[in-house]
Amino acid sequence: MRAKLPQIIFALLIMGAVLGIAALLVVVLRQDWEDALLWILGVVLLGAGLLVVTMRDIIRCGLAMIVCFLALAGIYVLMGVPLLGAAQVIVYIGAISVLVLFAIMLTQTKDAPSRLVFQTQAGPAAIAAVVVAILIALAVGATDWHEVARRARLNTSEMARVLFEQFVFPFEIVSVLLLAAVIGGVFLAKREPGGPS
Amino acid sequence: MTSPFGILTVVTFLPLVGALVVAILPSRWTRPVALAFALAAWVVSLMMLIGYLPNRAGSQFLFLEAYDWIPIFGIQYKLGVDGMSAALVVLTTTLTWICILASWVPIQTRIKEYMISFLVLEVGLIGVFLALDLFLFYIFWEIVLVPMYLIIGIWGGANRIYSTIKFVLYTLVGSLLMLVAILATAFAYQSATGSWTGAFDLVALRAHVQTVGFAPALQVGAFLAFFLAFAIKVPMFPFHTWLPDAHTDAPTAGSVILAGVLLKLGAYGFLRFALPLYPDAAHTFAPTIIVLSLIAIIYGAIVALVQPDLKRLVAYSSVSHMGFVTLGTFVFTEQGIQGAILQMINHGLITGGLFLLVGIIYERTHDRTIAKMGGLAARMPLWAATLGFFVFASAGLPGLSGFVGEFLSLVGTFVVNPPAAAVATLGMILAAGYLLYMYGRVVFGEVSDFIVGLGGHITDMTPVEILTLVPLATLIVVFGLQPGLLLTLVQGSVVDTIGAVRDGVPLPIGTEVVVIGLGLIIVLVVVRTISAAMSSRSERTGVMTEGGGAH
Amino acid sequence: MNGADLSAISPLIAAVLTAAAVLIVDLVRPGRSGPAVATALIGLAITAFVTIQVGMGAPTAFNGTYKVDALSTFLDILFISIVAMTIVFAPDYLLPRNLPIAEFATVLIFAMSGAMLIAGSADLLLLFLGLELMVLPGYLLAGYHKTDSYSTEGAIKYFLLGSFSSAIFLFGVAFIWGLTGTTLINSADPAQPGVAQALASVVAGTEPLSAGLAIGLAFLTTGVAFKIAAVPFHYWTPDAYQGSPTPITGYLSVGPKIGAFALILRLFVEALGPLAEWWLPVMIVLAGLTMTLGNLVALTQDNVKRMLAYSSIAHTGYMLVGLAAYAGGQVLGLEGLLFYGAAYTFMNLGAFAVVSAVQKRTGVTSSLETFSGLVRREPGLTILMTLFLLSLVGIPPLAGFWAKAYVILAAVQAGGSLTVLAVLVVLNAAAAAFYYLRVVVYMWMRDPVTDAPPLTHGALMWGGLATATVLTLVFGLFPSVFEIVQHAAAAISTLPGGG
Amino acid sequence: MGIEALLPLLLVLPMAGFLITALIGRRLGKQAHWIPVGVIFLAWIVAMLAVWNVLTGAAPLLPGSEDTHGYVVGPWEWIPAGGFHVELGILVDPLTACLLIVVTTIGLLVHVYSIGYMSHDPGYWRFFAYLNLFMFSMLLLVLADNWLVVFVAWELVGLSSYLLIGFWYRKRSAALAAKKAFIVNRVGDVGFAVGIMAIFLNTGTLNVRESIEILINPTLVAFPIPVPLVALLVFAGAMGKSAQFPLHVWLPDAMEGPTPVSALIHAATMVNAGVYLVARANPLFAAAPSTMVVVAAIGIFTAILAASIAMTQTDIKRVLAYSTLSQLGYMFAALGVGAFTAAIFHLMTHGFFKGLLFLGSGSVIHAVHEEQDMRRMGGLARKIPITYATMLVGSVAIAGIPPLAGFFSKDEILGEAFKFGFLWVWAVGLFVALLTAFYMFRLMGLTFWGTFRGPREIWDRIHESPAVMTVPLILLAIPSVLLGIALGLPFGDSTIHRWLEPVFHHATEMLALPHEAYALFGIDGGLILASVTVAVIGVVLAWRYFGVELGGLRLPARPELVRETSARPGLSFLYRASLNKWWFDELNHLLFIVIGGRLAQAIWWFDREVIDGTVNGIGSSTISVGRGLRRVQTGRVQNYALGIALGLIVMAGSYLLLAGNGG
Amino acid sequence: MSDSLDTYLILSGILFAIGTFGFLARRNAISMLMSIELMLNAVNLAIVAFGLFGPRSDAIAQGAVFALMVMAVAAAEATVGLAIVIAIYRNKKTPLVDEYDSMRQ
Repeated sequence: MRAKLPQIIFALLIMGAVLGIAALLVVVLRQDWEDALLWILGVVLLGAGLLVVTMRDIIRCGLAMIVCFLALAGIYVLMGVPLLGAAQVIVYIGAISVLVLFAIMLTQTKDAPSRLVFQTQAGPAAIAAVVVAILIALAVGATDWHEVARRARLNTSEMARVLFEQFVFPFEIVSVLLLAAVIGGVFLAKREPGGPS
Repeated sequence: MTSPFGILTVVTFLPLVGALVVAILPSRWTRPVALAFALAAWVVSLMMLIGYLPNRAGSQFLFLEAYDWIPIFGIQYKLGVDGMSAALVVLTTTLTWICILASWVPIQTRIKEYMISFLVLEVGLIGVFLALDLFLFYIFWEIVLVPMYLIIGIWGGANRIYSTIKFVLYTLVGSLLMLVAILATAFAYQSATGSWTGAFDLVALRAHVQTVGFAPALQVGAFLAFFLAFAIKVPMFPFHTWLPDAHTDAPTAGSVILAGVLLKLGAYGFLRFALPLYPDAAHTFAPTIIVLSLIAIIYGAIVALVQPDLKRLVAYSSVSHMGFVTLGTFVFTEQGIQGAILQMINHGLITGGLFLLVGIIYERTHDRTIAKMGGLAARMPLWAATLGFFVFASAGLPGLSGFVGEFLSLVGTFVVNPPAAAVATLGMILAAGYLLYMYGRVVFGEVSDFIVGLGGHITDMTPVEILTLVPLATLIVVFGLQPGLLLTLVQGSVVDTIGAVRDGVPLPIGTEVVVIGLGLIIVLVVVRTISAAMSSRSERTGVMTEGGGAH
Repeated sequence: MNGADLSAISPLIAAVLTAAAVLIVDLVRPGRSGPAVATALIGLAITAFVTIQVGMGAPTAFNGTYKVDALSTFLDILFISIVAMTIVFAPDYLLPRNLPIAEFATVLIFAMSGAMLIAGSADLLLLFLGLELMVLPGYLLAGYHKTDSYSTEGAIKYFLLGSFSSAIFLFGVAFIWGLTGTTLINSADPAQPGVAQALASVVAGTEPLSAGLAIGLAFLTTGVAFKIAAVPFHYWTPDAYQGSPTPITGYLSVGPKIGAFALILRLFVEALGPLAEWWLPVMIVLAGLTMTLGNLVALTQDNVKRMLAYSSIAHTGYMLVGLAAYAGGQVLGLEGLLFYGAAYTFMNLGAFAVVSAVQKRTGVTSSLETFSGLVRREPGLTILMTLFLLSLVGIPPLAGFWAKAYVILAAVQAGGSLTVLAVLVVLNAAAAAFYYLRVVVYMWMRDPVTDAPPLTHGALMWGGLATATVLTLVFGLFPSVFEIVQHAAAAISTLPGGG
Repeated sequence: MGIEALLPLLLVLPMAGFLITALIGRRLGKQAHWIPVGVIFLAWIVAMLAVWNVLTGAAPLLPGSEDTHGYVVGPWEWIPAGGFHVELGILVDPLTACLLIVVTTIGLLVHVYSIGYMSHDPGYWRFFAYLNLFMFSMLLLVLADNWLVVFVAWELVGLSSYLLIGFWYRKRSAALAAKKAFIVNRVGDVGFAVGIMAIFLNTGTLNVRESIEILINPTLVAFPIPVPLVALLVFAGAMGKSAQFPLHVWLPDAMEGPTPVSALIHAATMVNAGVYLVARANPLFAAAPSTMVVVAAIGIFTAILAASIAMTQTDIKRVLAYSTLSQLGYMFAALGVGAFTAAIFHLMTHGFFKGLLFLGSGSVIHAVHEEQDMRRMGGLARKIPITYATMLVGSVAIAGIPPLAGFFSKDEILGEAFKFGFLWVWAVGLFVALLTAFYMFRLMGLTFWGTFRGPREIWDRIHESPAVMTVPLILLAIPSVLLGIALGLPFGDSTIHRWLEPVFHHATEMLALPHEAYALFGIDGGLILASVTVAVIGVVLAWRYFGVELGGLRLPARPELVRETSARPGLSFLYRASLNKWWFDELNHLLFIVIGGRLAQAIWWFDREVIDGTVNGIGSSTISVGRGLRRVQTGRVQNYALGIALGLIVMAGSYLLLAGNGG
Repeated sequence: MSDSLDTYLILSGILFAIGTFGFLARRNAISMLMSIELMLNAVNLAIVAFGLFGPRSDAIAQGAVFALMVMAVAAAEATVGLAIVIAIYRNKKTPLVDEYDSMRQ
C-alpha cells in the first residue's frame, strides 16, 4: 500500500485538475454546467480508454472499459439521447463487458499477466495512432459540416417511430445477424467431446 | 458449301473428335485411332488443297465460314483459306501423322494422354492458320500452348520441367501482350466506325487500314506487341533462348512439330496480321528487324558450331534458318516474301526430318552427345545416308527444297538492301560448317567406343522409321526441283501481302528515342555481360526450385 | 412494412428460412449429413427460383432502401451458386474430420443472405449490416475446424483484422452520413436528397473536396479494400485461407470477395459515384499493387491453398481493373468486373474442390508435394484441376480467359493510365502462369511420393465438379452470357464519372 | 535436228546411272560398274557428236548471234517466282564444247580406270554412283545457260566432291578433308551467289547470255551494283572451285580421296570450273578491267605459291595437287591478262596430262601397295613400264617441252601475257615454268629412277596394273602428246583460236588488246625460246639433284646435294616455307579453329549467360522479389494491423492531396 | 463547448485513435477485442453527434437508431470474437495473439 501512495496522490491530483477545470469552466468562463459535465465525462472517457489499452492487468483493463462505456453513456444522456445511454449501459456493460470479463477468466493462465503487455511495435503503433488522431482532428476542424444548431433531446416515441417505421428492415436484419452469431458462436465455443480440453 | 460446317471446320476439329474418341476407347486402341484421325485430317486437308487450287484467285480467301459468335463485340467464328495457309495446314497435318507414327514405339508411358495432346495440338495449329478473326486466332494461338507444354513436360528429357515452363512463360508473355494489341485494335476500329461489327474481322480491318488506317500510336504499340509475340515464336534473336532448351528436352515428335510447325506460327503471324494491319509501323521497325534477322542468321549458326548436343545444334540451326524467314518478310519485296513462305515450309520439312533422325539415334543410344558418336555410317548406313540427305538439304544444297526458299529471300533482300543480303549469305557458309562438322563427327571416322559398347542395339532404321522420313524426303526433292508447285500456290498470298504493306510509310521516330533506346540496350548488355562474367556460375536451374514443405 | 416490401425481400426471407430449416432438420435427424445437405440444396433452389421471380419485377422496398434490379439478381444468383457449390463440395472434407454439416450450411446460408442484402441495398446502414452479416459467419467458418490450430489461428486473425477494418469502414460511413445527413443512397425527392445527390451537389462547385470527405473516403476505401483483400490491406488473406478448412477457403475466396465488390458497386459506384474523379486514381494504384504483389508472392508458395490465396489477391487486382475502367467511363469495365467475378467463382471453386477432394484423407496437407504424381492416383481430379488452373492462367477458350480479355478490353478502351494497367495485367498473367503451371508440373510430371490408394468421391462431389467444369469450359463460348452481364451492368444506369 | 534432242541425255544419262546404282548398286556387287560406265560411254558419244557439230560449224547459229554456232535446248521452268524467273536451258557453244571434250573423255577414262583401281573396295557400287553424280553435276555446270542453274551445278559438284573425298569415311583425315573442301568451296560459292543476285538486280534476268549482253551494254551505265564488283563476286566463286589463293587450302587435302577422284575432279574437271566460269562471263570481266588485274594477280600468285610448295612435297599426289594449283594459277593469269583462249587451251591440255599424271600416280600407289610417300619409292621404271612411260609423257608435257601439249598452251599464256603488257605476269610465269619442270622431274626421279627405298617384300610384289588401268593411261597419253600440235598450230591462227574466237571476240574488242601479227622469228619466237629454255633448265636441275635414267642419260640421285642446298643460308627459309606449305594450314587453324572456335565458344557463353541469363535472371529476380515481399507476411496480427493502419494513413494523405488538387 | 459538433467529433476521433493504438499494440486477443469495442464506441459517438447537429429534422432519431444498430452489431461481433478466442485458446493454450504465427510468409 505504501508503495502505491505516489500513484494515489497522482490520481488525486489529476482528479482535482479535472474537477478544477470543470469548475473553472462554469465559474470563470461562464459556460453552461453541461459543458463542465461534458468535460469531466470526456476526460473520464478518454482516460478510461487509455487505461484500457495500457494497463498491465487485463482484468483491470476490462473494468476500465466499463468505466469508459459508462462515461459514454453519460455523454449520450448529456447529448439528449438518454434512451441510447440506456441501451449503451444494457448492451455494452450488461452484455459485452460481462462477456469480455468472462472470456478473460476463461483464458487467464497461471503465469498471466504475461511478461509483456505490448508488442515490440508499440512505438510505431503509438505514432500511427497519434497520426490518425491528428488527421481526424484536422479534418474535423477544416471541414464545414453544414451543421445546424444543436437539437433538443430526442423523445422515446420519436425514436420508436423511426426505428419501427423507417428502420424496421435493418432491425430485422440485426436480429438475423445476432441469430447467426449466436449459432456460430455456440458451435465454436462448445467443447468437442474428443477435442483438446 | 451446303452443310452447316464447311471443310475448314472439319479439318480443324476432326483431330479434336479424334482426341475425344481416344479418350473414350481403351488404351490398346490409342495408337491406331490417333493415327487414323491424323490421317483422316491429312486427307481432308489434301481435299481442301485440291479444292482450293482450281478456285484460287488473287487474295480471295476461300471456303469462308463466318458465324457470329459474340455479336456484341463483333467476334466471329470465321475461317478461310488462302494459298499460304493451305500450304501450312497441309504441312501441319502431314507432320502430325508423321509424328504420331514416330511416337509409335518410343512413347510407352501414358500413351493416351500423349496422343490426345498431339491431336489437340493439331487443332490449335490448324486453327491458327485458318482463323480470319483476330480473337479466334488468338484463341487457337493459345490452345497450342497447352498440349505442347504437356508434351515437353511429361514425355521430355532430363531438364524437361525447366524447359517446358520456360517455353510456356516465354510464349505467354508475348501472346498476352498481343491480346492487348488485338483488343486495342478492335477498339480503335470500333471507335472509328462506331460499331463493333467487324472489329475482329481481318478482312474488315484490312479494308479499314486501306481506307482510313490506324493512328500512329496504336500502330506502333500494337505492332510492337504483335512483334514480340511473333518474334518469340519464330524465334528471333534475342528472344530465342527458349528454343534450344525446349528442343533438347522435348520428345522427338515434340521437336518435330515444334520446329516444323510451331515456329511457323510467328512467321505466319507476321505475314498475315502484323504487316497488313500496321504497314506504317512495319516499315518503321523493318530496319531493326532486318538487323535482328541478320544477327539471328549469323549468331545462330556460330553458336550451332560449338554445340555438343545434336538436338541443340539443330535447334540453333533453326534460329539461323528462321532468320531468313524474317529477313525475307521484312524487306517487303515479292521475292523476299516468297522466299520467306518457302523457307517456312522447307524448314518444317527439313528440320522435322533432322529431328526425326536424331530421335532415331537417340532411341538406340539414349544419348545425343556428338562427341560420343562416330562411324555410324558403318553401323547404320541407311540412317547415315538419310542424315546426309537432310544435312545437305538443310545446308541449302540446290536441287533440294531448302535452297530455293533461302535464295529467294536473299534475292528479295538483295534487291533492296545488298549489304544485308551479303551478310546473310555468310549464314550459308556457317551452315555448311556446323552441319558438316556434325555429320562428319557422327557418321564418319572409326566407330566410336561408345557405339561399340552399345553393341547390338545399334541397328539400322526400322520400316516404320523409314516410313516417317520418306514423305519428308520426297517433298524436299519435289519442292527442290519444282518449287513452282509451292510458288504458284502461295502467289496470291504474296501479292496480297505485298500489296497491303508496300505503301506503308515509316513513322517518324525521334532520334533521341533511338539513341536512348540503343544506349539502354548497350548498357544493359554490358552490365549483364560483366556480371555474368564475374559470376560464372550458371543460373540455369535456379528458377525451378524444388518445392516442398507443408504448411 | 407491406406486401410489396415483403415480396421484394422474399429471396432474403427464403434464404433465412432455408438456414432455419437446415437447423431444424438437424435437430430432427442429428448428425446426419444427407438430410441437411438435401434441405440446404432444396432451400437454395427455392431461393434461386424466388430470386429470379422477384428479379423479373425489379421492385423497390422500404422507402427505397432496398431494391431489386438486374444487378442484384445477377449477384444473388451468383451467391446462391457459390453457397450451393460449397455445400456440395464440403462433405468430402468435413465428414472425415468429424465436422457437422448442418451448422456449416446454416452459417453459410446466413452469410449468403448478408451478401444478397448487400447486392440489393440502397442504404448505407443496410450496406453496413449486410456486410457484417456476410463477414461474421465468415469468421466463424474460418474457425470451423475448431480443434485444428491452423483453422482457429486463421479465424482469429481474420476476425481481429476484419473487425478492425469494419470499425474503420464504419467511421467512414459515419463521415458520409454526417456530411449528407441521410443514409439513403438515391432519392428522387429533391427536398430529401440521397447520398449520391447530396455528394453531387457538393462536387458541383469548383471548390476542392472538403477534408472531412477526403478522410471519410479514405476510411471507406480502406474498409472495402480490406474486404476484397486489396494490397496493402490483404494480410489476413493468406493466413485465413490457409488455415480454413479447404471447402471454406474456396467459399471465402469468392463469396465475401464478390460480396465486397457488390458493396463497392452499391457504395462507391452508386453512392460515391460523384466522387469517382477522386477515388479512381486510388483504385488504379490499388489494382496495380494488388495484382503485382499477389502474383509475386504466390510465385514462391509451396502450399497450394496458400498459393491460391495469393492468387486470389491477384485476381482481385484484375477485377479492380474492371472497376477502374468503369470509373474511367467505360461501362465495359463494369461488365468485365461482373463477368470476371462469375468466371472466377467457378474456376476457383473448382480448384478448391479438387484440393479438398484430395484432402479427403485426413492428415493430408495441401502442400505441393501432395500433388506429386496425382495423375497416377486420381486421373479424373487431375484433369479437372488442370483445367481449372489453366482457366486461372487465362488460357482460351476457358472462362478465365474471357474474363481477362473482358477487363483488358475495358481498360484499353478507357485508355490513358489504364492502358498501362492493361499491360500490367498481362505481364502479371504471364508471371502467374508460372505458379499455376507448377501445380500442373507436380501433378503430371513428377512421381507420386505416397503409395496411398486412390480415394473414392461421392456423386455429389463429381456432380459439383462437373458443374464447375462445364461452366469453366463454356462460360465464354455463349453470347448469352455476355448479354446477361451487359443487362446486369446496365442496372446501374449512369456512369459514375459521366454523372 | 537430232542433236538437240539428244543433248538432254547428257544430263539424264548420268543422273539415271546415279539413281539406279544408288538404289540397286549394292546388290550388283562387283558388277556395279556396268551401268555407270555404260551411261558415261553413251554420254561421251552424245557429247562428241555435239562437239563435232559445234566446232565444225555444222550446228546452227545461236539465236541472236552472227558467228557462234551451237545449240540451245529448253528451257524448262524451275523457279517461277514472279519477277524472279529461273529456267533451265542447255547451251552448247564452242566454249562448252571444249569443256565437254575434257569432261566426258576424261570422265569416261576415269570410270574405266576405276573398274580396276577400286575393284577391291567394299564401296565399289557407291563409288560409281558418286562418280555418276559428279558427272551429272559437272555436265550441268558446263551446259547450263542460267546463272542460278550454274550455281546449282556448282554446289552439286561440291557435293559430289565432298562425297568422293570422304569416300573412305573411316579415315578421319578423309572426312576432315571432305568437310574442308566443301566449306572452303562454300566461301567462294557464297561470293558467286551474291554475284548472281547482283546480276539479277542489275539486269533483271539470270539467263547467262541475256544478262551479259545487258551488263556490257555501254548505254546502261548506272547499275545498282558496279560491274567490277559483280565480276569480283563471280570471280570469288571461281576462286573457291578452282582453289585459288587464299581458298587453295582444300585442294591438297582433297587428295585423301581415291586417286581416280583426284584425277577426275581435282585435276581435270571440277577445278577447271572456275576457269570456265570466268571464261563464260568473259564480257563481264572485260567490262571491268580492274577486276581483270586482280584475277591475273591472284592467278599468277597462286601459280608461284603452289609451285614453290610442290618443290618439296614428298607425297606423290600432293606434288601433283600443288602442281594443279599452280597450273590453275596459270589459267587465271591468262584470263586476267585477257588471253581467254589460251586459258581454255591450257585447261584442255592440262586436263589431259594432269589426268594422266594422277591416274599414273594411282597406278604407282597401287603398285607399291598404297604407299604415297615418294621417299619410299624409287626405281619403279623397271617394274611398271607402262605407267612409267605414260607418266614420263605427262611430265614432259607439263614441263613445257615442245612439241607436247603443255608447251603450246603454256607458251601461249606466257606469250600473250608478255604481249598484252603484263610483263610481271610473264616474268613470274616464266619462273614458275622453271619450277614446274623441276618438281615434275623431281617426282620422276624420286619415283621411277634410282633404287627402291621401300621395304624389300613390297619390291618383290610390285607389278604393273591391269589393262583396265593402263589402257586409260595410254589413251590419255595420246592427247597429252598430240593435243598441242592439233590445236595449237599453226601459230598465230591456231585451231583453238578459230573455235573460240566467236565466244571471246567481244571481250577482246572491249579490252582493245594489241593485236599484232604472229612473228615466229620475232618476238614470239623469242618468247618460245625463253620458255623452252627455262623448262630445260628446270629439267636439268632436277636431274642433277634427283637423278635420271633416260636411255643412255644416267645420273645418280644426290640427296646430300639436296640437303646441302636446302641448308644454304638464303634458301633454308624458303625450303622450310615450302615444306610447310607456307604455313597456310597453321594460319587457317589459328584463324578458324583457335580464334574462330574461341569466338564461337565466347558467343555461346554470351548466349547462355547473358541472353539466357537475362531471361532466367528476370525469372529468378521476380521470384526473389516475391521471396522478399513474402517476408512482410510475418504471421503476426499486430504487424498486419499496423500495415493496415499505415495504409490507412497513406490513403488518407493521398486523398487529402487529391482533394486539394481538385481531383 | 457542448454546442459544438467539433467537440464531439474530436472526442470521438481521439477515442478511435486510442482504440487503434490498443489494437496495434496489445498482445492479448481480448485486449484487442476491447480496443475494437472502443473504436466502435468512438464511431457511435460520432454518429450520434452528427445526428445531433444534422440538417434534417429527423437526424437525431436516425443517428440514435444508427448507433443502436451498431451496438447490436458490436454485440454480435463480440460474441463471435470471444467464441473464436475461446476456441483458439483451447488449441494454443495462450491468449497472446503474437504467438499465433504458425502460418506466415
